[in-house]
Formats: sequence, structure tokens, C-alpha cells
Amino acid sequence: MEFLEFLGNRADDLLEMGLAHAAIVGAAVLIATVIGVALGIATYRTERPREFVLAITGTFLTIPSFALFILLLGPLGLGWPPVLFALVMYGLLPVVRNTITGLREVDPAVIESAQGMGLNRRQRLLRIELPLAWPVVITGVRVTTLVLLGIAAIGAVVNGPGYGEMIFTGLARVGTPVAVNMVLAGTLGVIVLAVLFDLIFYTVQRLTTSRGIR
Amino acid sequence: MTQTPQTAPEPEVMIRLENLTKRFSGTQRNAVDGLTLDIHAGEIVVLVGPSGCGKTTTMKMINRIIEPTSGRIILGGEDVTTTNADQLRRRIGYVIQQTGLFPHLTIGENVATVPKLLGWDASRIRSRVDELLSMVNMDPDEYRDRYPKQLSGGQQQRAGVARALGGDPQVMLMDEPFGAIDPITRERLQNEFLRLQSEVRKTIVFVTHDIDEAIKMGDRIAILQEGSSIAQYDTPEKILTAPANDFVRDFIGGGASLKRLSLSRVRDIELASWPTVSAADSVEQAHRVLRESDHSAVLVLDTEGRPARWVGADDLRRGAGQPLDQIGTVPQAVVESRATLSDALNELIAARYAVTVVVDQDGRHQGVVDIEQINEAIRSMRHSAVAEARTEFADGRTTP
Amino acid sequence: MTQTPQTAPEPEVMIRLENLTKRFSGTQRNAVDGLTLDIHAGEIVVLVGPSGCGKTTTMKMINRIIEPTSGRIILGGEDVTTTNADQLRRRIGYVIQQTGLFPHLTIGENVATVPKLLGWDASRIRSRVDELLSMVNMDPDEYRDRYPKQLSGGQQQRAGVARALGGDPQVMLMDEPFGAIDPITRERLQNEFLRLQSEVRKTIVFVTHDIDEAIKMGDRIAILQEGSSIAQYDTPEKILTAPANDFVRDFIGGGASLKRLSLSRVRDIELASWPTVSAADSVEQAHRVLRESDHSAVLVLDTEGRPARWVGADDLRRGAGQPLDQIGTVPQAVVESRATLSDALNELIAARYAVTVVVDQDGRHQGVVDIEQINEAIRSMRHSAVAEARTEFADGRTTP
Amino acid sequence: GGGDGGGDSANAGTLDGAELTAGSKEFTESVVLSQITSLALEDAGASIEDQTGISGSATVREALETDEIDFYWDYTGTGWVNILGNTTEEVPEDLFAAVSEADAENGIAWLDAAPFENTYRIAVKQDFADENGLVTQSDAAEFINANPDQARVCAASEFINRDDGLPGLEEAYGFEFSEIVELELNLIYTQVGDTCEFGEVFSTDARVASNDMVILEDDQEFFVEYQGAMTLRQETLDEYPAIAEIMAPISEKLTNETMMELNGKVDTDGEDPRDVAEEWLQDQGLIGG
Amino acid sequence: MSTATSAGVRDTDVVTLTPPAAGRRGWVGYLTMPLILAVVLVSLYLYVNGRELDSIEARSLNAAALSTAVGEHVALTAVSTVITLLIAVPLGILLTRPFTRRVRPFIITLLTLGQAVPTISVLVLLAVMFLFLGFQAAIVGLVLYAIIPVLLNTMVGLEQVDENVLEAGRGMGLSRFQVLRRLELPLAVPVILAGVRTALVINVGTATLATYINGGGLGDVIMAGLSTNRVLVQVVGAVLTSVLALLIDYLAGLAENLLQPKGLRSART
Ligand SMILES: Nc1ncnc2c1ncn2[C@@H]1O[C@H](COP(=O)(O)OP(=O)(O)OP(=O)(O)O)[C@@H](O)[C@H]1O
Ligand SMILES: Nc1ncnc2c1ncn2[C@@H]1O[C@H](COP(=O)(O)OP(=O)(O)OP(=O)(O)O)[C@@H](O)[C@H]1O
Ligand SMILES: [Mg+2]
Ligand SMILES: [Mg+2]
Repeated sequence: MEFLEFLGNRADDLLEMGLAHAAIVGAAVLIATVIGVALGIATYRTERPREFVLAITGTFLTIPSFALFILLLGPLGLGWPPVLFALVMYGLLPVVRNTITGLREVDPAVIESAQGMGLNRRQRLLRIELPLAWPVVITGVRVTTLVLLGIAAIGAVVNGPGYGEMIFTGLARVGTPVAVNMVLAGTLGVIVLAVLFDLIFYTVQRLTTSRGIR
Repeated sequence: MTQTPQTAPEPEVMIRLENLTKRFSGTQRNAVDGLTLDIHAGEIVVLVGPSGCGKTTTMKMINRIIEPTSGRIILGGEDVTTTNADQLRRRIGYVIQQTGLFPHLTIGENVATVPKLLGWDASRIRSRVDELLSMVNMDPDEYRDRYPKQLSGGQQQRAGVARALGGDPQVMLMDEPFGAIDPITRERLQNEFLRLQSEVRKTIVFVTHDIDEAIKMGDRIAILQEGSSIAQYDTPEKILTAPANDFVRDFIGGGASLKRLSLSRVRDIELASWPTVSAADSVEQAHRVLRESDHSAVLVLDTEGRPARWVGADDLRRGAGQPLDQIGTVPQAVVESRATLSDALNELIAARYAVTVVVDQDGRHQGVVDIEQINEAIRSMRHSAVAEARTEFADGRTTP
Repeated sequence: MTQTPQTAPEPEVMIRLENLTKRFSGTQRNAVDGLTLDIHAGEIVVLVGPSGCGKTTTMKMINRIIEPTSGRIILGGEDVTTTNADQLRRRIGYVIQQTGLFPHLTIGENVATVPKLLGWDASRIRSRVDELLSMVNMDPDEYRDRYPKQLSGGQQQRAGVARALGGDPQVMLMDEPFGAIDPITRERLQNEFLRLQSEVRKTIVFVTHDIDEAIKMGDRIAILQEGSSIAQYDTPEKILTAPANDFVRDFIGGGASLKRLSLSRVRDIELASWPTVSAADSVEQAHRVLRESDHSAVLVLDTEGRPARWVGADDLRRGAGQPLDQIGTVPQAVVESRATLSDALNELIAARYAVTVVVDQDGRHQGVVDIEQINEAIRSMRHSAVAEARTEFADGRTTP
Repeated sequence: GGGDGGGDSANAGTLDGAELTAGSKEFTESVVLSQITSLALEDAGASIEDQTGISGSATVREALETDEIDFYWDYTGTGWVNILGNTTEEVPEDLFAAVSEADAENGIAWLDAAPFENTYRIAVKQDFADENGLVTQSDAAEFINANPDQARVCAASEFINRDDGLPGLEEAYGFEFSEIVELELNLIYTQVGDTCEFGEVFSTDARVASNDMVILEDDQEFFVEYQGAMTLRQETLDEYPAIAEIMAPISEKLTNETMMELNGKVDTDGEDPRDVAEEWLQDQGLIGG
Repeated sequence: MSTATSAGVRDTDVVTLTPPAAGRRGWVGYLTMPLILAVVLVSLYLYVNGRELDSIEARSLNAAALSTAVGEHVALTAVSTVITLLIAVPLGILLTRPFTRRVRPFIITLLTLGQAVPTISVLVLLAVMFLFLGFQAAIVGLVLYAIIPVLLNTMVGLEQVDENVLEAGRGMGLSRFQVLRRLELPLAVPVILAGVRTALVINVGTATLATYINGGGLGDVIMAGLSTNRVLVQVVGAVLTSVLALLIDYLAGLAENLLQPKGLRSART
């Protein structure tokens, strides 16, 4: 009851935070996808670069977000820029890894026939390999989105946008009556976003995966 | 001893393989071992050989999907062993052994791949796709929008052939393109191909395991042994009539003579004559003709000169009083003069009097083929093939 | 009119398809449309038909990889339309059209799949694998540890056949098992199969596009039309000599008579006689024999009765004074009596005097085959087939 | 410039045109202090952007140094240890002087410290204290030595690692907690009495009272008293020297009691920090109504 | 011209069906990563050793404290990963079976939520609402977080397997379970492992948050550095975390090489 009241009181705030949260995660996912897919494409055929890229993007994911935000504060300041940057860094690994895996799984006979038809590297990639790897790639993007929705909340430490503020303010007030409400509200907000994002992804995945390989 | 005597100018060499070798890592033997082969422009060269002898590997080296371990590939005079592979491949159509259709694209899109690459406009692509699908005997409206997995094996294979033809490439590599197709469709495709080939002379390298297909399609046949070493590289006629060695003889298998017959046409041999009478003639006339010949029946021709009846002495006796074209039996074994000797023989062996009647396009009687003609034809082919082989050998020429 | 007159007891029905129908979602037509077919135990039934007519779909319904839309499948008297599919499949070997080798397993492991399932011990499995690989003409030591992608197309197909044989199933479904294999290996495999089949009579459903293969392998052939409707289901002999309709005629294609010949053996027909002399005989003796016959040459037999020479009048004149087995020409066209008529014809048409000499196992002269014999054989086959068909029709029986 | 009616708003207009950014740490006290400052400066004509609620001392400090924010309130102890990198094995007599002097080299000015002192304390549940007669830290030490099974402490990382925190405390009083439960600072308040008997708290934190806890008296005066002071870049101060003047009277009024009260309004009553700050400033007549 | 040529050559180098060592790295290849990590650790050690540490730094940067932290971290990662696998892989398998088609979207959405909830919230809520703390609580948070990458990749991996192969398998009478175990799973290994490796790395990173609720691990070290502004301590904590992540990922890579059927190793490796 009390919680519902709280939600009612802060509805406007929550909506606003939700939009901000969605916006920054959306942007980060977009950028991470572009960069990640590009990195995957650039490296999936050669072992050394591939391992290198995976190691680096993997390392990103292990940098504690606090430390990273402090590191980024100097060059990028407070607010959304450091958060966006950090989210992109964190979001790369799933995209890169799944892009690489997806591309490497494509049936050689199909690639061979594409080669045989004179499709050049780029055309093979864009018309054959990527579409065939697409289910795996987009799964990576989906994972990234979910990971980032969570991490974005931590962006609150540098006053980033989104539900993090709610969660962290709540955290700072643990032991007071509003604390749980705040954390819960923020968390629920993220969850709602997650459901929405996932719905979108489900649709996108269905629409963008050829019926021929479903 | 390699002085080249004055011979007819050879057609331009389109594909020259020089000492081409491929060893797959982890294997002891070369899959292709020093293959040297000239393929002339505008010809269909059929590669046949035991399974695993390196045919596919050779094909893939020609368009550089597999890089040779050593050796050179010269395409239209240009060494393409190190040039841009994509450029090269776009000039070469390739029908892959496993069909390799793009599973995420519809059949229409698969077939449209190369035309799209070439930047054709949408309506031209569409009509080209429909044309190609029809050509391979698939109703465009039914199959255009299906995905590969929704096709039967033979349909997939045909779609693969249609796709390879999309860009109208000058050179085609076809790796068992008709292997999974039923005989009727296959024959239709073969004929279509030959018809196309007679119009626009592409250079085609064709792999098949069907010797009959090889004989039918090939301007030349290369019979390969383990490691793609050439057992014989020659015209189908020569291979059938003068196999270079036991391997070749074994490979073409039983019935070489019978096969050889399918390469010659009735019009190419001298026909035997058979006593004929006109339908308007009297029974007595027929009697007389029959008696003067050493045959047991006369052939009755209608007013246009078309075979109408076989009439034997018995028939004449029994059918006395009736017009000649009402008695006797209707000739079943009739072929046009462009039929092959094989067709003629097929009729002959089941025909009354063991003879096949030959007619021209308008159905007019030309003569007959009996076993003597066939026998003579085969024997003269043999002789000339052997004689030729001897000359070549004496000239010190190697097989082309 | 369906009273069944007393006929010989039919062999047990192993697979009965009752009104089997399959429509794929999203298509307008039934891929298989009400197919009813009995397959007798111990027989090889070959399905042939145009590409896309539903052969693969039918096979897959038999082992329930595709569930029928309607209809029943009865295996050995038991309705298996709804029983446990895995149990069912383990009793049925299946050679898939696209080979479908497991890419992550070596060839040896692929072939060992079913024996492993059956819980055989390691050494038995190993020897079975080697045996099967050798049977399909692949050296176990070379190929056992390769992965599918390291094989040529035909090798993959053979590995697929070996794999399907692994568990020695009583029923086999083979979907174009030899399509990508060269003629020599293919013939070897066919023979091996037929030999095996004569020992352990499996029930085999076999799809092929090669009519000759169908004729050779099939106890019965089912010629299917679009939607798997049966155009004719009969023995190869009947199909060749009495095709049920134009579709069948078209389908078996040109050369039906020639093909028919490959089903009869020389020993089954009455041979013609030819004048012979013994090598020990004098030239004069030969002269006399020749004069008394209406042939232009005599056949000289050696002391064992084996054909040694053809000797014509010219030869006798020119070679006067020499022993008979030193003059004339060596007979080339010689076949054993178990050869097919097709073999005999093949020799005959290229042979001097247009005649094939027939010998027994020990090479002793039996007689000759000339075109008359062939002609007669074909014509009598035709007659009896037509007569039989008429009787059946009159009996009101449908094709079995 | 006249002002907006605030009679005693002597500062009205002195900061006209100043554009400043307020920062703070994430906990209530820091935010409240920052809001008080913002309101005061706004009252003097400045326009303030709000960047309060940054997590972590280091983050806020970094934000100040990189011009992301222009001021925030810090504590002398934090300055000494965290910013200046000293340990508290020996703390100078006048900590504020030492810190402000040293930090001047970094270009950061510390305005005169407020009288409230926020520092580490150990707290226990009221019941627990009553039951075991715990009033002072010495009582606790005795109790702990006697009952190692009831000697768990909840503490945050900073406290655990600082000499003026846990290690020093144990040494000074001669005891050792049986188990250290390392928690996020804020989680401690709810865990005391459950996961642990003792908890690290801040002396001015209102949650001590609201969670039925009592602070143990630091009878040996081990804990260093941390004074709160506003920090800003020297250049900002040079540009707007009025800031110091505006803040001086406000600082003076920020006593321990005041801070407890203000914190309590936010934490316990759930009021908005800015509202709390504004109410207090107006009540005190420190800004124009 | 020369660019075109070189592009062509590079292209085909890669395309050749038989790379000299497809998937079979030499020993040198296998040792590269451990060597790099060792070099990093040694340099870090030398650097730290060369510095005069104050009492705060010394408290965190000593062998005992660090090895405890690393040990706890490994335990957190290992346990959470094992539990994740135990949940996600079977679930992924279940959710690709035809009979779960109906419930599939719901379950996935449900688990998606677990992934999206910020781990920090999970930990706080567990601590505050259920007074659930420590190692076990941390495991709950980590597992919730790592399930999705593994689950989704398991599902996609299974769905990607060539239908012909499955048909051949079923045609030979392999039961559903055998088809799964002998064909589908091995053939899906690369994609599943991609998910597992992602999850591992995420787990190693996220496990640092366990410090908030007494979960221990390298988060303690990082937090100690962070809260006292000792950069050196932070760096040591962070580097150890990364090294651990890379090491674990490397081991997972070795496992992948072992598990991934040789016949599959992409020809274009
Ligand atoms: N999954 C599917 N969806 C829709 N149509 C299908 C599907 N699979 C097969 N078909 C269609 O069903 C028909 C029968 O296919 P089937 O594979 O049984 O033919 P087939 O006789 O084996 O042909 P082939 O000789 O070419 O292998 C074909 O027209 C094919 O296009
Ligand atoms: N990737 C590979 N690794 C190792 N050996 C290979 C590889 N690919 C092919 N081979 C071997 O090379 C030889 C030639 O193969 P190729 O595919 O060229 O044969 P083919 O003549 O096309 O046979 P088929 O008629 O069966 O298709 C075969 O013995 C085959 O086993
Ligand atoms: Mg091949
Ligand atoms: Mg089929």
C-alpha cells in the first residue's frame, strides 16, 4: 500500500527517469552494436586480432564501474557523457563475442557458393554471412541491452540519467522508511524497461531473421 | 620430338591449368597432382573420374576458392593465380556440388544474386529470374518465394543451376549439376543447355558421374585418375572408340559400342534400301517386287511417300483384293534421319524384320537401317579412330 | 469386380502405406497425395519419379521424420503411425538424400553411431566400421579418422551409406544413395548390395534417378507422378516391356528395348548355331563346311572346344598350308552365357560378321547370338508382357 | 541591486551573474549542506546548477578539481587522509589549519569549518546496550573481550581500512571484534542487531536514533573529530570573494544538533533536502523569505 | 592495382580451406595469454614493491589479504558460474523443445528481468528486505545476472544446428535425448560457450559488488582503495580482477577447444 502511494507520488519523476534511462541505454546499445559488430567483422577470421579484441572488450567489463566513472570524470565530466561512454565500453563484449561466433558458424558450403558467384568480401559479409549469423548477433545485442540497463543505474554515481538516482538515493537512506520504496521503485522501473526492450528485440529479431533460417 | 607439324589452328585456349597441385594439410597425398590441361574457348569440357580423384578440388582451384599449393591458372591468356579473386569469380559461374543455396534468401533472391551484383534494374532482374526458373523447369510463381529448405533435393539443385546462370558468365564451372534430377527433367536441362551453348558459346567445365551425360554434353572429356592425373583427354567419339588404356575402358564401362552409337546420327550413314511399293500399286505389283527381292516383306508407301504398311507374302495372300494400305501391319520402328544410331538400333532390335525405317522431316521414306549398317558404322568409326591415334602417336603429339 | 482369383501366395507385406498424404503448411498442393503402396518383405522397391514428386517426403513419412497429414503406415503388420518413433527408426536404416553426416564426428564415429547405440563392445564396433568402410570402397585406415568436411562429395555419400548399414537393420530407406558416385564405384556398390541382399534379404526402399540403376537394383519399381501418385508399380521387366502409359514410357526414356536387354541373359535364349571346325581339321574340311553353310566364315575351335579363330573363305585361300588356328582373326566378340543380352548386343554390333560368340564358364563354344536372336527375344518378351497385362486387366486386378 | 524583499539579506546581489555548480556526496548530510549553500548563494544572486548526490568522496573531489562542480562540503578528516594521502597515526593539533593549508597547494580553498563535527562512532541497539550495560567504548571493549561470540561489527570499507577507524580503535581500547562484516555504509543501520552486534555509524546521522541505536561514548577520545567545511577552488573564491562572507554566518549555526535535526527531517520524515534546507535558512533568517 | 592485388591475396589467404593449423594452435599460441598475464602481474608486483606503502595501503596490499580476496573472488565466480550453467543450459534446452513453445516467451521475459535488475539493487533489496547477506546473497545476485547470456546463447546455438544432420540422426533411431546429447549439444557448443564466456567475464566483474554485502572478493580491495582514495590499492584490485577475468576466459577458451568437436573447427580459422 505504502509503496503504491509512493509510486503515485513520484509517478512523474519515475516516468522522466525512465525515459532518460531508456534513452541512454538505447544510445549506448546502438553505439556498442555498431562498434562491436564492426570489431567482430574486422577480426573474426584471424586468430590473433580476434583474441586480442575479445580480451580487451572482456577487460572492459571487469573494470569496476566506480573506478571507471572516476576515471572518466576528468575527460567527460558529470552527467550522461561518462555514463554513455562507460556503457558503450561495457556493452561491447557480448556483441563482439556473438558476432564473431555467429560469423564463424556460417556453413562453408554457402560461403563457397557465394565466393563462387564473385561476391566480394563486403558483399559476402553483408548479404550472406551477416544475415546468416544474425540470430546469434542479435542475441548478443539483446544480452548487451540487458546488461547495460543494469549498469546504467550505477551511472548515478556521476549523476548520470535514469533510475540509478532513485536506487542510490534509496541506498543512501537505508534504515529510513523511504529507502526500500526508492530502491524498489527504481528497480521496478528498470524491470519495466527491460520488458519493453526485450519486447522490441523479440519483434526486431523476428522481423529481421529470414524465414528461411528459422 | 615435340616439333609441331602444321595443323589446323587450334581454338583459343580459355583456361590453361599448368602443373596445378593441391595438397590438403594433414594428408599424405596430393589431392590434385600436377594437372596440366587446356580448355578451349566455347567448349564444354567434362571431367569424369573416380570419386575423390580431385575433380571438385580442380574446379575450386580454377576460381580460386581453394588456393593451389603450386602451379598456375591462366584464364583468357592472363595469369590469374594471383589477381583479385572476386573479380575473377564474377566472370565465372559456379554450380557447387552441394548446391549451397543461401538458406536465408528465397529462391528468387538466390537466383537474383548476381544480376543484383551487376546492378540490373528491378524489372529486368525479375524477368531474368522468371526466365531462369522456367528454364530449369520450375514454375516461377510457385517457387520464387520459397526458401531453399522448402524444396526437394532436385529442386534445390536446379535452383543452384539457375543461380549460376544469372549473370550470364562466359565461363561456367558446374560440379555435378544434374546429379539429383530425374531423367526427364535432366534431359530437358541438358538439351536446353546444349541449345544455349550453340547460341552463345560459353566455356564450360562440367563434372558428372553419368557417362552418358558426359558423352552427350562434352565437346571433350577428360577422364581423370587419382590425383587428377589425366587418363585420356579427348572427344567423346575417340574415347568411346579408342580408349587410351584399360582404366578408360573400365571407366566407360560395358556398352561402349552402344554408347558410341548415340553420337552418330542416322543421316550420317549410308542407308540400306528396301523394296517398296506405292499404296496405289496392285497386289500383283507387290508380289512381283517381293519376289524379285530377297526380303520377306515390302514396304508400302502412301501417296506422299510415307511408310504406310509392311506387307509380307502372307499378307498379300490373305488380303487379296484389298488395297495395299489396308493389309499387313503398320510400321512401328520408324525414326527420322536426325535420330541417333542408338535410337535406330533400339527400334531395330524389337522390330519386325529387324529393320528400322528411316524417314525425313516430312515423314517420307528414306531407306532403312538394319544391323549391317550399324555394324559397318561402328567398325568404320573404330578404324578411323585407331588410324588417327596412330598418326598422332607418330607425330609425337601428346593428347591435346 | 474385385474378386481375387486363386493366385500364388504373395510374400508377406513388410511396409504398407495406406492413403498416405502430406501437405506442407503454406503450400497449395499435397506433396504426397493419398499414396497406397505395399512393399513385400525381402524386396528392393525402387521409387523413381520426377524431381519434387514426393519421394523423399514419402521416405521420411515411413520412418516418421515427417508426420503424415493423414493415412497410415503399417510396418510388419503393426500400425506404426502412432507408436514410438525412435523405436521404429532404430529398426530402419536411413540414407538421407543430403548425406547428413555428423560434422563433429569422424567418419569412423559416424559409421559407429548405431552399433554404439546398440551397445556393442569396442572391438566389435571397430571391426564393423572397418568392414563397412571397406565395403563402400573406402580405405578404413585413410578415412576412419577424417572429418566429413575433409571428404569429397562422393566419399561423403559413401560414408552415409556405410553409416546406415551399421546396425544391420532389416528395413532400409535409401534416398539417392549412389547419386554422387562414379560409375565404377557405383557398380561395385550395387553389386555388393545385391550380393548382400541375396544373403540376408532386407526390405529396401530405394530412390534413384538413374533408370538403369532402378532396373538393376529393383525387384519392383514404382514410377511416381506428381504427388506420389503411382503411374506404374511393377517388376522392371514389365515396366520396360509393357509400360502402363505414356508417362512411364517417357520416363524410362529412349532405349527401353536396349535397357530391357540388360535384364535377360544369354543363357535364357536359344542360341543360333554357326558352322565350326576344329583347329585340328584340315583346310579342306573347313572349306567344305563353309561351302555347305550360308555363312561367310567358320569358327575354329581349339582342342578344348574354345573359339580360337574366325576363318573366312579369303583366309583359307591366303593361309593355305598353315594350321587353321594360325590364320584368320581372333574372335573379339565373345561373351559368357551369363552375360546379358545387352552385353551380347554391344559386342555384336561391332563384331565382324555381326555376331557374338557365346562360351560357357570354361570358355567352350556354346553357340552365337546374332541380331535375329535378339530380335526374337525382345519380341517374345513384349508379347508375353502384353498378354499378361491383358489377363490381369481381365481379372480385374489392379497393379499389385 | 535591491533584493527580493529579504530585509536582512545583506548579501543580495553580491553574486549577480555568478554561475556555479553545486556538488555533494551521496549521503543526506552532504546533500543538505550543499542545498543550504546553494540556497544561500542563490539568495545572493548566483544561479546554481545542481549536481548533488555524487557517490564517493573521491568522485566528488575529482569533480571539483576538474571544474565539473564548483563547491561541496567535505570533512577535515577525509581531507587529511583521503585527499592529502596521510594516515592518522599522528593527527596534527589543528587539523583544519593543516588540511586547509596543505590543500591550498592543490588550489582548493576550505572555508572556515562549521562547529558540527561528524565522525566515526560505534553504535549498538538500545536493547543490547541496556541489557549489557554498555555506555562507553570501554564498556564495549570489556564486553567484547568477555563475549567473543557477541562481538561482530558491521563496518564499511573506509572505516575498516583507516588507522583512525577500526584498526586504531581496537588497539586503543585493547579488544578485537570477533568478526568484521564489511558492508555498504548505508546497509549497516539495518544490520546492527542482526548480522552484527556493533555497527560503525556517523555521529550526526539521524538514522542512529531512528533505528533504535545508541552511540557508545568515545571515553578515551580515540576518534578524530571531523569538522565539516565548504570546499571550493581558490580561483572561484578569488572571483567571488563574497562567497566566504555569505557562508560564514551560516556555517556558524551548523551545530551537531542542527545537523542531526536536519538529517532527521530528510531521512526519517522523508522530506526533500532542499525543502529542509530552505525551511531552516528561513527560520534562521539567513535568507530572504 | 597493387592494392587490389594485395586485398585479393589477403582475402584468399583467409579463405583457403586448409589453413596450416586450423584450430590447432602451437604451444606458443597457447602460452601467449598466460605469459602476458604473468608479465602484468610481475610488473605490478615490482611496482608495488618499489613503493613505500602507508599503513592504509599496507593493510590491503599484503599477500594474505590479497590471496584471501582472490580466493573469495574465484569462489564467487566459480560457484555462481556453475549454478548459472546448471540452471541456464538445461533451461535453454527445455525452452528449445517443441512442447515448451507456449511458455517460452514468458519464461524468457521472466529471466530477462533478472538480468536487467541492477545487481546492486538486488543486493540491497536482499539485504534490506530479507536481511540476506554475504556469500550466498552475492551468489543469488550474480546468478540472476549471468543466466541470460547463457540461456539465450544456448537456445540460439541449439536452433542453429543443421536440420539435415538432426534428420539423419533421428532417421538412425537416436532418441530425442540422444539426438540432443550427441548431435545438438556438441554442434551448439561454440555458441553456448560464447554465452558462457561472456557470463564468466560478467561474473568476475560483477563479483566486485559483493563487497557491499560482506561477500568478500577483490571488491574489498577495490573498495578499500576507493573509499580511502588510495589509487594504488584500486589499481591493484582492478588489475587483479581483470587478470582473473582474462585468465578464466582463457581457461574457458581452452575448454572450448577441447569441447568443440574438431570436425567443426571453422575451416576459416
Ligand atoms: N518443408 C517444405 N515446405 C513446403 N514444401 C515442401 C517442403 N519440403 C518439400 N516440399 C515440396 O514437396 C514436394 C515433394 O518434395 P520431396 O522432397 O518429397 O520430392 P522428391 O520426390 O524427393 O524430389 P527430388 O527427386 O528432387 O529429391 C516438392 O514439390 C517440394 O517443393
Ligand atoms: N579439406 C580437405 N582435407 C583433406 N582432404 C580433402 C579435403 N577436401 C578433399 N579432400 C580429399 O581430396 C581428394 C579430392 O577431393 P575432391 O573433392 O576434389 O574429389 P572429387 O573428384 O570431387 O570427388 P567426388 O566425385 O566424390 O565429388 C579426396 O580424396 C578427398 O578425400
Ligand atoms: Mg566432387
Ligand atoms: Mg528427394
